[in-house]
Amino acid sequence: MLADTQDARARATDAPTQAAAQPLLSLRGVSKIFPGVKALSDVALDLYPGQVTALVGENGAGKSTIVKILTGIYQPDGGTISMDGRPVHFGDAHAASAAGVTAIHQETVLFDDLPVGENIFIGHEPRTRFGLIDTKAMRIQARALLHKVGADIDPRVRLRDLGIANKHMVAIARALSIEARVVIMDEPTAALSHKEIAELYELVERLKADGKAILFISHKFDEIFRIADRYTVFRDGELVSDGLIGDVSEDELVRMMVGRTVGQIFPKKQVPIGDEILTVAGYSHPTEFEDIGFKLRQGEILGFYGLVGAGRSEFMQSLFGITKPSKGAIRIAGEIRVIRSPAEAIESGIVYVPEDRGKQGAVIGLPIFQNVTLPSLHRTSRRGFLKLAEEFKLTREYTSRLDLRAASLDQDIGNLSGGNQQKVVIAKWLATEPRVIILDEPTKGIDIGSKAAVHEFMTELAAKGLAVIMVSSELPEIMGMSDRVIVMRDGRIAGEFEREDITAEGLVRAAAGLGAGAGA
Amino acid sequence: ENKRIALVVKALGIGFFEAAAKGAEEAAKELGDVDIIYTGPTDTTAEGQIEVINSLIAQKVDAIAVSANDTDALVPTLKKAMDRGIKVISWDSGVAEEGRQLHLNPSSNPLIGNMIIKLAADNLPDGGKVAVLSATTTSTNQNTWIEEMNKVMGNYPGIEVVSTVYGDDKADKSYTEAQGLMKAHPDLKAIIAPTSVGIVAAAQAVSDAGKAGEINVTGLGLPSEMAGHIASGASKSFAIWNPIDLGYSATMLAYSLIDGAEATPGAEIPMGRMGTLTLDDNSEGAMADPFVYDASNIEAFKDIF
Amino acid sequence: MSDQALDRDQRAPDRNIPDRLTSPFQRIFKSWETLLLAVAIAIFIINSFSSPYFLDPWNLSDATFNFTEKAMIAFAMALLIISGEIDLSVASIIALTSTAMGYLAQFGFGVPELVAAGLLVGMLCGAFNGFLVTGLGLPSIVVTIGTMSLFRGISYIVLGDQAFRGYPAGFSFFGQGYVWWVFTFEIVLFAVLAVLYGILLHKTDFGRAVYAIGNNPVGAQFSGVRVGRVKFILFMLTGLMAGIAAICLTSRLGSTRPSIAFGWELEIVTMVVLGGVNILGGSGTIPGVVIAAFVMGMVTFGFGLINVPGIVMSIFIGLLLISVIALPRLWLNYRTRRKAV
Amino acid sequence: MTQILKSREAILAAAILLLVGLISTRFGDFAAPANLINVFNDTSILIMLALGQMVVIVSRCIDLSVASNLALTGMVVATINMMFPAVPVPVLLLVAIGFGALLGSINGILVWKLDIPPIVVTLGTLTIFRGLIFLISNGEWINAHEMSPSFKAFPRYDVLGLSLLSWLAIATIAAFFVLVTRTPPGRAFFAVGGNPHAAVYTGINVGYTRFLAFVISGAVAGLCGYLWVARYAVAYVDIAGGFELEVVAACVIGGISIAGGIGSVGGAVLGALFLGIVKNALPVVNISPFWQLAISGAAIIIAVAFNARSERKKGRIILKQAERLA
Ligand SMILES: Nc1ncnc2c1ncn2[C@@H]1O[C@H](COP(=O)(O)OP(=O)(O)OP(=O)(O)O)[C@@H](O)[C@H]1O
Ligand SMILES: Nc1ncnc2c1ncn2[C@@H]1O[C@H](COP(=O)(O)OP(=O)(O)OP(=O)(O)O)[C@@H](O)[C@H]1O
Ligand SMILES: [Mg+2]
Ligand SMILES: [Mg+2]
Repeated sequence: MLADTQDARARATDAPTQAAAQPLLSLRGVSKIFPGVKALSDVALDLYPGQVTALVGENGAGKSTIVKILTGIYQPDGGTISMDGRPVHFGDAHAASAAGVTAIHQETVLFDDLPVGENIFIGHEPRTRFGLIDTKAMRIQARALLHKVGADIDPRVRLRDLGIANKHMVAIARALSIEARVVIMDEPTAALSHKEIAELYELVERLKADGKAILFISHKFDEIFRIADRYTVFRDGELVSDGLIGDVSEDELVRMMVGRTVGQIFPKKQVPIGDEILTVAGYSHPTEFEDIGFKLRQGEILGFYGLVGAGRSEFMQSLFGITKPSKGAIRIAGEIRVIRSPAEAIESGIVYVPEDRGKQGAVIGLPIFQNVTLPSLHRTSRRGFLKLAEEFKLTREYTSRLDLRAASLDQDIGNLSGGNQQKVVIAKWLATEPRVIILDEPTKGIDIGSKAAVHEFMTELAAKGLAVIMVSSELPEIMGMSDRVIVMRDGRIAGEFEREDITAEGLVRAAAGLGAGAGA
Repeated sequence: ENKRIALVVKALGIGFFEAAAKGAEEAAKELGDVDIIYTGPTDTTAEGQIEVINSLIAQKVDAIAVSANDTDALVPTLKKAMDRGIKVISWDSGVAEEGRQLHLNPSSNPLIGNMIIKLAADNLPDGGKVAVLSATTTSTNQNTWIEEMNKVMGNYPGIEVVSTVYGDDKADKSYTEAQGLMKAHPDLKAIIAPTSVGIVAAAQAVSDAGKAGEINVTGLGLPSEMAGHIASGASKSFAIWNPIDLGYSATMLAYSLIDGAEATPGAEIPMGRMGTLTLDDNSEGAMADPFVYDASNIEAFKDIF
Repeated sequence: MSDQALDRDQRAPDRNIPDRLTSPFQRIFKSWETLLLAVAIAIFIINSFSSPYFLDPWNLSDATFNFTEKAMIAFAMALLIISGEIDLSVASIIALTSTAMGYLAQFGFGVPELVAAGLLVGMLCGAFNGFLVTGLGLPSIVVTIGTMSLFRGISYIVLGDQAFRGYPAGFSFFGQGYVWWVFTFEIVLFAVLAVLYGILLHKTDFGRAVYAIGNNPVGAQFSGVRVGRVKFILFMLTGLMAGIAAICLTSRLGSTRPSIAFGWELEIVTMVVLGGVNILGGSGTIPGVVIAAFVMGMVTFGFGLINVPGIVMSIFIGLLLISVIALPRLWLNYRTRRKAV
Repeated sequence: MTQILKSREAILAAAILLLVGLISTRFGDFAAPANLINVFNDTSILIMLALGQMVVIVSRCIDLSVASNLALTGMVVATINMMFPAVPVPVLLLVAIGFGALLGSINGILVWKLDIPPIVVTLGTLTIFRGLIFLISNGEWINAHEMSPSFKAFPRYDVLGLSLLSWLAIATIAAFFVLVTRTPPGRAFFAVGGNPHAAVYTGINVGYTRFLAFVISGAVAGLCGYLWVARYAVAYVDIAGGFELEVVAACVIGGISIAGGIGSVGGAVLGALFLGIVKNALPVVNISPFWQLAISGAAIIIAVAFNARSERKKGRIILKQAERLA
């Protein structure tokens, strides 16, 4: 693998000569060091006009870091950026956009309390003759931009009132509001549904046709092969390889990314299904969901499919005691339980791995071991008094099973990569010895290697007799891992499929409301 | 070794007390072997005064002469001071009897109570409504004077006290309160402010409302601060004793106690050029009568204090 | 390939992650408390040189009154601030509590009843704040600006321009009594409370929950921490401590006026922040607050001994507050800049 | 959404009208135009300070040093006037604004360059500024007779039935309205307070924007320092003591979110008026002075609870959509 890298570097250096066109933007020898992490070391990257370059790599490979360097948010610790062969310096986000580099960032970086129009134009508002903001022009231009990306949103609406997908469309419109030559998209499709993804692909085609250089970051291989012209692979902050997409196969790309061949991504094993452990009946909420009912047995993996915004997370959170249902009942192992808070849910043996890791999953600021023991402190302490040695022991027990990578157990969880944070969150719940574990988008934004690990782990959990609920918007994952699938649409159950009845078409039709699926 | 006498005031920076400090220095110079420590909190709180007194106790000063922000709250601390052999007197604004050896009233309380209402009444031959603007609700001396004033109200038929408000010895609050009085009682004839801060603020508020000459602001004030308002007519007259004399007397009394004088009821304690102080049953005594200032004599005093 | 990357690849999947990377000694040496302790010692030395009266046990004992009552509240306030809330009404709770005790004393109630009343009223005030914040979901900084006026306002309604005196004889012990030699009841109580709060914050489940909430309230809630309940308890504790402080202060003053303890809230918050508690929540320690209390007390007393007006001391405290936070950051900036070059 | 914002201000305006009505029942002349003009005049300084504080709070900061800044600038200006009575008032106005802005920029620099939490910075400068007054004045008061007549007359000068003080407040309101709704820095305050992280990504310099907010707040405080000292014709260490919390309270009553990102000029003005009327009216309607504090405290709590109600985040509406499509 050592040779592999050197080889890649060599190719990277003569990459320009290989290409027909001159790169519009190129990076050479760029490094970035964070306290304790070398996020990028000596990488190179070229973007060509009229071409889409896909940047792939595991979680933490440094993809978003390079985006932030290109948009002036981070300053590199070494190396050069040049446009049209001339060196440039991006001191802040403003300088980058002035030079014609614009980005749709991985996180939506917008302002909830400002109207959509201002979200698009803040920082470069149209002005009147007197130098004041021209609100009318801003509204008109915003409407035009939103139309261009295929979103029908009133620019005067406050962003807070939009759904997640529409927020993303606003972010895209914002990126386009800057007269750019380089457009960067960092996992733009992660939060979008089919329809919006299709529109995005169209948009990319149009941008290509306009001669823009596009950097496209994604963990989804199908879309990479669909829209990219070139690829660049990073691993552990280093450049591994780059070239034309036509020259590689999916397997090769994965191997370059991970440094090894990945086993099965969906290692689903059939395990004996045990007794019924959870029964939900008639669960309703005034605005979020209605009449949800199902049964769950030990050893079973129940998939919840639906389009983003179907209300799955809301329902799961009410099972977990975050929101109160207006109607409905739960039985756990036959016993009726009323769950009014997460604490009560945990007592009843239901735990929830939330979708929003940073806000809901991890307590960033606390060390790893304190995150793990937080819900099971009663196990490691005596009469309310902490016993640190016990805490470390418990943490070690559960994190080692998940192959956590960290410098030490008293490291702040915020310093871990996303995938490793997710492992800590899962370890936290396992330490409570639950009976039902709900995983909300457990592999969202997780690289392919970790994804396989999470799936393997789910299978293990089921084999140990836990009942697993897995919420996912990814069809292959749902189909690969579930014993049974419930499809939700607009807050209601739109279909239920036994393993043998699951078909991609059936699930998609149910989720989109195009007539009942086979199993419903 | 020089004797150290601490002059503790309600708050630093108030003109009245600055003048008293001058008097204390005058006494020190006259006595020759005295150092004056002029100190106090920056705002008029009892807790602030206690901190100051604690550090004076620690320094083992010879005497503490205090104008108190609170009659009662200082007592335990001052008791401790006396336990450690420090002579304690109060002046201007008193401390409860068990907290000091003697109290020096600037004047006799009944006299002042009578004076402030008389100043108002003298300008109101036909009677009318008057209001009182006091300092803080906890000011010992103001409360005593208002009490004394109420006792003699019967002597002034036709004069009606419609309200008592508190400006906390803060210029802005006093100003707002004075404004409130004028609004609440459109036919108000006089405001009595027995505090040097309040009287200035009230006079300012009356001038600003364009009611100078219509409403008479009177009470206790300093000639230097009131000169302008006498000239504008917002105040026709006011009274005060000489704060320099007061500081002087307090220092002299403290010195006498250090020298071995006994502060027992009936005792006569010398206070330099101000004569002697005769203590009553509560170990209190009065320095002198208040003096009235108006247009006829203010010019002569406004540069002195 | 860099060493780091090599390292990473060679690490076996079952490699052992150490519990900690730093030794306890390193952690203590680098801590805020150590810096603050150095400041405290420096002030102590300067004080002993600047005034001959400083190093007298009785004087030092008297000087502790400058901070003990405030520090008692600061302990609870530290927990509250670590949890991401604040209570600006504490000084007003003192006023209301003191008024309640004074009121009861008028009817001849004895010392135990007065103490019980003090604790109860303080706790009720805290509970009221807690209800407004956790029950109605209002921001605490704003709510307690409101209750700050309300509580003291009630005191004014009850007392007007009057004062309550006439506390029973034994009542003076709390603010004026000595337990042993120069050790006053207050300083002993302060020490006991410091230990109790130290244990509560650093050694119990509850303390852990406080930190978790301060770092990420939503994450804590999703981890099964009863966020509302913990915050409510913290507000009640803060009220209770204000009640205890009110007992001491009232006993020390021997009387009650509605203006009692005016302006203390900001001094207490200053003490907590000086003690290294992050005003934005999430971090801070009780030892830090204890040292900060001593620092503030010694500054006040030391300056007092050389008859510097209180307001000048407050300049010093203000500068100390900013510089103690700024200096480590300046140092860090300087170091990273040097490294980068 | 503008509806919600508007209705919040409407509610507050209605509350103010109700309050005025209520007071009028006890004190008939209160609602008379002449008196309302007076009330506005009395509240002018609070309104201006609340506007300055608004941009700071909207940027997710807080400025607790405004009252100390006001007092220090007031003392500086009064001292200049006392020593050089010939210096004309317009020059003093500029000095006041400039000096206030300078003090504000100290806060701003500490927040910007050293990244110290604003509440800590301004808690520190709150005491430092106050202490400096003591140092420059030696604790002495500057009284009316030591100020020049023109110095004192300026805020009282009558133009078209309103005092210059009131006109200055009106001008400040207008200036802030333009600043906050029509200028890029004005919008940047909202961006920085609403989501500082995102602001970085949009090329807004978060630290600088906050610095600017503190400078503006400081400049306003400085201006008010002169006005205060001239109006009450006195300058001393303790003026406007504790006023900072009143200013913050006015902002909060006006619906400015203490968490940043939300607020409006109208809200700040109405909040200040509400508080100003409560404070000014209570002495007038002859409510015992001892009740005033409790009443204004209760008013703050009620107003905040009200604001929070209208701001409370409703759950996402997923079901409605289903119904509409069905
Ligand atoms: N601000 C930061 N401070 C410290 N470390 C950081 C910071 N930002 C990123 N890192 C670290 O740098 C490395 C690269 O992170 P980056 O976000 O670029 O990864 P990525 O390739 O975008 O991953 P993903 O696919 O999960 O989005 C990671 O180890 C990450 O933990
Ligand atoms: N308006 C919004 N603003 C910000 N985030 C949103 C918004 N709407 C939804 N989200 C987030 O997007 C995610 C998906 O929405 P939601 O949970 O309502 O639907 P779901 O059916 O559970 O979808 P998912 O497939 O993501 O679980 C959630 O993390 C939610 O918090
Ligand atoms: Mg990324
Ligand atoms: Mg979801």
